[in-house]
Amino acid sequence: MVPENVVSFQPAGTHLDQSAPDHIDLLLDDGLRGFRLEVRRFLRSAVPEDLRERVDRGLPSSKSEIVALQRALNERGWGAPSWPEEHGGTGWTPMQQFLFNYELGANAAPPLPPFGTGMVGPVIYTFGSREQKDFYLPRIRSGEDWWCQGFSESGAGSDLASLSTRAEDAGDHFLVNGEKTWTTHALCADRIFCLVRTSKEERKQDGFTCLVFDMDLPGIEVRPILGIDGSHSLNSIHFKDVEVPRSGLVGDMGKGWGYARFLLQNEGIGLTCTGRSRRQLARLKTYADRAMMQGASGRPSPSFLTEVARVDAELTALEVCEIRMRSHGPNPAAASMLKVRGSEMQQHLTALLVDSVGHGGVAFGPVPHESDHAETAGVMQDYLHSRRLSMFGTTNEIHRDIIARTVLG
Amino acid sequence: MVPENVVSFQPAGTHLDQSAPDHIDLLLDDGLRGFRLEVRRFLRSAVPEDLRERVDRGLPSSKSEIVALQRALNERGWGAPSWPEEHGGTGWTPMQQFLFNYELGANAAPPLPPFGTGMVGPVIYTFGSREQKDFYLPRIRSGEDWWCQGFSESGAGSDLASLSTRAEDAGDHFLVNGEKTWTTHALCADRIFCLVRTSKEERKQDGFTCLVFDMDLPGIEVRPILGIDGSHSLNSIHFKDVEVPRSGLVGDMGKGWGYARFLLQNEGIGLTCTGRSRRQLARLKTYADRAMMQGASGRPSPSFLTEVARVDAELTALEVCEIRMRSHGPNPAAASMLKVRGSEMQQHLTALLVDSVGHGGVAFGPVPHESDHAETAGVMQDYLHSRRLSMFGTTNEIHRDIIARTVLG
Amino acid sequence: MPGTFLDHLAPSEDIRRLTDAAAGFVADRKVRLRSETAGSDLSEWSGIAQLGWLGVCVGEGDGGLNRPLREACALARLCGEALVTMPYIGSSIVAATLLSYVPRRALVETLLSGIAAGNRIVTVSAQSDGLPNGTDVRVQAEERGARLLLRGRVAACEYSDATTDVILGLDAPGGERLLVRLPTHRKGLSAYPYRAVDGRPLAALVLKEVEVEPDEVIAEGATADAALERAGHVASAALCHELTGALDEICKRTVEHLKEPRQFGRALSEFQVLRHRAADMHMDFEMVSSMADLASFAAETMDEPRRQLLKARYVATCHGRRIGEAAIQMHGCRGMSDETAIGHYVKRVLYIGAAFGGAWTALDLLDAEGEASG
Amino acid sequence: MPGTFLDHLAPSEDIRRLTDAAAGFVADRKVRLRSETAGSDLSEWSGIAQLGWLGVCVGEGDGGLNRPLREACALARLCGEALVTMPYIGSSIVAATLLSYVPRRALVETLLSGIAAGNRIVTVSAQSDGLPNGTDVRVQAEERGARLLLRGRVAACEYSDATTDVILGLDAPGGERLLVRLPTHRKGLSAYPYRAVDGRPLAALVLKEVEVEPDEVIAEGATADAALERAGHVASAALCHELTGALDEICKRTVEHLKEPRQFGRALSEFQVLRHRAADMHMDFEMVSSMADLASFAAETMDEPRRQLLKARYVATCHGRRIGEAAIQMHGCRGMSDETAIGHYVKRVLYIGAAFGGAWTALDLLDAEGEASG
Repeated sequence: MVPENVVSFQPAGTHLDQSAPDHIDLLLDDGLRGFRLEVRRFLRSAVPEDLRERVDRGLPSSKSEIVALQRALNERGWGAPSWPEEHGGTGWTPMQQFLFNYELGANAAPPLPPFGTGMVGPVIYTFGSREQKDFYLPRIRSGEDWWCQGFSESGAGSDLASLSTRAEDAGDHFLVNGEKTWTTHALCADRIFCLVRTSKEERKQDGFTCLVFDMDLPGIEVRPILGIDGSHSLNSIHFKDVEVPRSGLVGDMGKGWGYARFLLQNEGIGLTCTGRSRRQLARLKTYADRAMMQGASGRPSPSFLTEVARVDAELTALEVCEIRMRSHGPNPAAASMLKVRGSEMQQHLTALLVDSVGHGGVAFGPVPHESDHAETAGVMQDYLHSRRLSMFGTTNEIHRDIIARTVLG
Repeated sequence: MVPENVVSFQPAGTHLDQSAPDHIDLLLDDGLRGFRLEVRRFLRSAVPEDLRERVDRGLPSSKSEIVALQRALNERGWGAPSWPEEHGGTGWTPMQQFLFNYELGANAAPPLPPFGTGMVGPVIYTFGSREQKDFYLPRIRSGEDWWCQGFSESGAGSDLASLSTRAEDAGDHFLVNGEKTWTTHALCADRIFCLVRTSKEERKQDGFTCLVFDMDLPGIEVRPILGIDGSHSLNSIHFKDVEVPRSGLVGDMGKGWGYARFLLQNEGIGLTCTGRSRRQLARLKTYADRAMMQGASGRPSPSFLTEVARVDAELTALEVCEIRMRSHGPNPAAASMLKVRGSEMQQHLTALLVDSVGHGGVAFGPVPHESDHAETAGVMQDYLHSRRLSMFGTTNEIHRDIIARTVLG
Repeated sequence: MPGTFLDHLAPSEDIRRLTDAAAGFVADRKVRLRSETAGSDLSEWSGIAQLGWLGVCVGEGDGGLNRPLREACALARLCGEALVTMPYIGSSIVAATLLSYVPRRALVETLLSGIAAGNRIVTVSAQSDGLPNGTDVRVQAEERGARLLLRGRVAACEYSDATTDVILGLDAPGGERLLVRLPTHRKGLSAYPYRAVDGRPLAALVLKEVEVEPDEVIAEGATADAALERAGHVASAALCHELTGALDEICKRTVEHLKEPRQFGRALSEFQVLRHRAADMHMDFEMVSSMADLASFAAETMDEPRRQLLKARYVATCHGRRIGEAAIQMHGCRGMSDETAIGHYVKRVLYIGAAFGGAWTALDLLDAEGEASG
Repeated sequence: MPGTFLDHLAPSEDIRRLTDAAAGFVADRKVRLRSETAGSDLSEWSGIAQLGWLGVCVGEGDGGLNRPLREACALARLCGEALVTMPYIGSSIVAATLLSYVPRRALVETLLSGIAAGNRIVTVSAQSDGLPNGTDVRVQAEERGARLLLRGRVAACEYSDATTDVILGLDAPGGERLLVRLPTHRKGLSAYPYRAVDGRPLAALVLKEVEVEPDEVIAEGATADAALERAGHVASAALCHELTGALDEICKRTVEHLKEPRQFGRALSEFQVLRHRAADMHMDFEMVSSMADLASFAAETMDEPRRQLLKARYVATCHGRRIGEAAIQMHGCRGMSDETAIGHYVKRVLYIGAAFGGAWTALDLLDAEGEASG
């Protein structure tokens, strides 16, 4: 007989199914514990088991799965919890916001794209016209519209001031020409929030305007970029004489720079992802205990278990830090700190997940079930995918600059 | 009876007494192995056992002990091995130089001050007058003269161009006024190599001159600075109308900046200190095995032993890297790399030594023998003392700038 | 009603009153940081006494204030900021807590009211991984009539000329744990003083046939274990806060140093590498500070706070040292001099880390607990 | 006479000839990096054959060049620089070494000369911590007459359509180790192909009642162990060099990227933080490169190279990943795109680290060895 010490794949984070209080519960009162349980119960029914498992393994979720979750959340009144109540927000306390985000990650909900609810929505309800608010905001909350964000251009890196995609004012419409790149979700987005140059000014930052428009306008071509993780979430967008209706103008002409900065300030919020990290840590322990790693004795690696204990302590510090900082209200340095440490924690966990499967880390893409490595396939994609976390939107280098500015001037 | 599981202090590095080949020997041929053994035998007899033990424990050595070693080395023809043979050097190959330095550290020789042989000597034999060479060089080799290096000034940091100690040309002598600070060994030095301003020039770096003179000239006052490690090796020097004989002028007036830079270039050489680090690692293992650390089970800490294995591998990489780089001849980027990684390794080892004694790390200064911590006292001073390694002379930040310049331009 | 962690974070009126009243004392201490005079500086002790801190963990019946742990920890934090070297935390927080958890009797009441009144300074020494220097006790007891006879030694405990009483944890002849009180002048008990890295006075204790009166055995067996465990939890939380106070000063002083105009005609704060290092230092500080809050919350409210306290000790010890090293490096040569304050603060951080037994110990204990609970 | 380590470092005339001759091939490969076509790209194999590399570890009697290990490692390094995805190292270095350490017989000679001539590609798979993917073999043997019957599976081995033979390490019914050769078309042997992270072709093998002829058992017992150990040492050394070659390209390409003028009107290389990170990257590279040299020297000259090889694997795996992460970060969004070469090089580094079993495995083995030898 072939030795069959392979156990079937155990969905990680199973312990979170139970309602035994964990270390987060110990920080709460009965009211918040009840709220947390309510969110968790909702998510356990809204996210199918097989989707949770794929999310755990770092495999991509489909647009329709994500839209289904967003719709369900919206029906529950949780489509955009952090928005002002007049625009469909929840009026939750910072602690409730934290718990909601935490449970999304801790229950392996598919990652909700930040572009609509987190980034474009706030710009529209803060600077947009009555018509824009009435039309776009409900569609963002319901998941009906997917957004992408047309900021980056090839060669401009994080330096938005050197963008060159331009829009000519042609009266009832703008004529847009140029290229955007590294645009996440452009291929499946319904709308775009686009930063364009409308005039040349002395100061490089002046002369920008924000436009919102549909991605199916004539003259828009999206070309997917293959990522190092094998995914196609990145794209370049090419605009050739695209006629954008004047109704797509956000706020005032020439003030786009300010709106774009406002948008990016909201980027860090929610990116700590401590709930997801906690679940990844649980998965890590499961893998390590399965002795996929070749310890000197065939037992789980002692050095690795020490590292797991270390990361557990660091993650607890991050969780508590997040609770403390969010309870103090919005603060750019705090948002940057949580973004930096949260992204580094997630990246480190994906690296440890690769390590935890030992030789299984060699695999990439689909692995036939005849290989033991089939069960743990995905860890390397997830690791490579997570590299983006310190880079996209605002890089961790710039976040450190921001923190230094608040500390040192 | 009181349980007496205290064992008497075992001098660490005992394994190095044996001539069983270690991993370094495996890299050598018979000739080099013989050379290494010759150096080791010499050092074992030239450095008394009790001094070795004090050096191991990070306690200071006295000037007379260091001078005795320097004298013995000089009598053996090894007073300044790296100098040109015409000035009393050895003509050794880079590998021999490496082994000599390695054995100094690996046999716990007291640290030979770098100021005479490593720094001032090369400036004098390269730029000095016949009289200066004839007078100073033999006294450096023999240890008869101790030197200090008057570069740093309060507020100038690593920016030598902003120094303000000045010398007026008064014909047969210079009149020196000003202050130097952070000067190592100034209190016990016989001579000083001093960078002074002799004129104001357009470029900040111009107008500097190097002078050598005796530390007992009237008008020189040395004030010791208490270090965080409890030592008194740092000092400030105050010059008030000090008359320095014209014969103390090194090279040309106004060219001091170039000589000072030449001197500092030689600073990195020998600072890798891999031999000392290897010996510290052995000591670390001894301490850890003695279970001074409170593991979960009373056995030596598993996480700490993993760290020891990790550092062992890293130190091996540094040793091999040093051999490779030195065999390729002088190279500023390589010297900076060895300085940076060598100093960080030494600092990390002193930190681990503190850890290895567990609660014993709380002690500072003399500890009565009634305390178990008496045996391991000194680790914290050593740790604090080692902070200087990344700072003095040229900081590790500037060394990284240098490396980046060779890599990136 | 302890409330949530967020309630714990919000400073109460009482904490504010206590810390506000101490502002002058703390500011004064910061100015005249002198580690040399530490320990014998009884004026410092009377300063603390005047602030009303001494009875913070003593019940009202014994003349104390009976404040919740979070308030005691706020004072511990001030001890870190002001580099108090007298054994305030050891006596007024740790020993007082321990004494509140043993059966009340005349001696215990005397000690508690003495602590609150400022005429007793009590040091606790026992094998316990939560207590500072908790592996250093090797004392054995034998029965001699109604009395116990102790022999052995203690490698390190907080101890100065002003210390009046020692509470020792040791194993009874039958193997169970005892807590005994010894006055420091007891025959056969000798103290051999030395200094901790942060200048605080320590001593090795040698016990040669030291007699213990029956009423000096203040707890036995499970009661002794529980009191020691509780004292250990409180000590861990208080030291995390003390360490946070010291780190806060380190961060502030490093920022000031970086902002001063200096080499190459620029302030150090213009160098991006140092700016990022300052950013990392502040992030590390936030982590430690968060874990200190968690530690006091856990010790105050949780039934089984041990795991949270171990995590807090690990983060405080590990990040604390990293912050200290970065601060010295960024201070340059000045950081190497005992004449600037930064080194004194770093030494306080190092003392607490070593008193905890170091970061590796905490990791090992966490790992072992993780296995047990997983 | 192997000479000293320094002699080992100095490139011989022979190495120079081999690497110079490969310059065009390597340059061409760098231009047309395409992981998609990897493995089935037999033109690459013939390119390697034309360079005369195939027989580097095969004796002259079998049509090979019989070069010392350091020269084979120089070619392994070029495989890293050029991202060769065909199993050159696995077949021409590792399998050829293994076959040179088993008793000579007709089959072994056929395989060796076939490797040298370019008409055999041999893959080795065995439970051995020195061999890549060395925990993935679970095959059992039973005797059926004069033949052996194999059942079981291999989770991962380097395997493409062009692979002709598999050498399996397995336990005989009596418990001792066997090395058996199977042609890939053998009845009952099925290969299930997939890709490694660096694009190289792998397969899971499933063995259902696979018959092994008596002469296909090429080594038994201690002989098999010794040959596997030797192959493992050589594999470790060669992979360290391959990894070094990939890292060399990563460092060079990152420097080029940083120097391009770009955001905020400045080249990225003007930012001090990135300058220092580039400096650290280069220091890490020097450490890996040093350990690769140590690895080949140890495997070539030392009686017991295992400890040195474990250290080399640890340093290569750990620093290699650190360099790769820094390179992707400094490349920004471009680093996330598979259309630039940097990601391909990083994936090669990641593949080798995982094939080694990861850095923690090496640490555990070192720690265990350290205890044993201490």
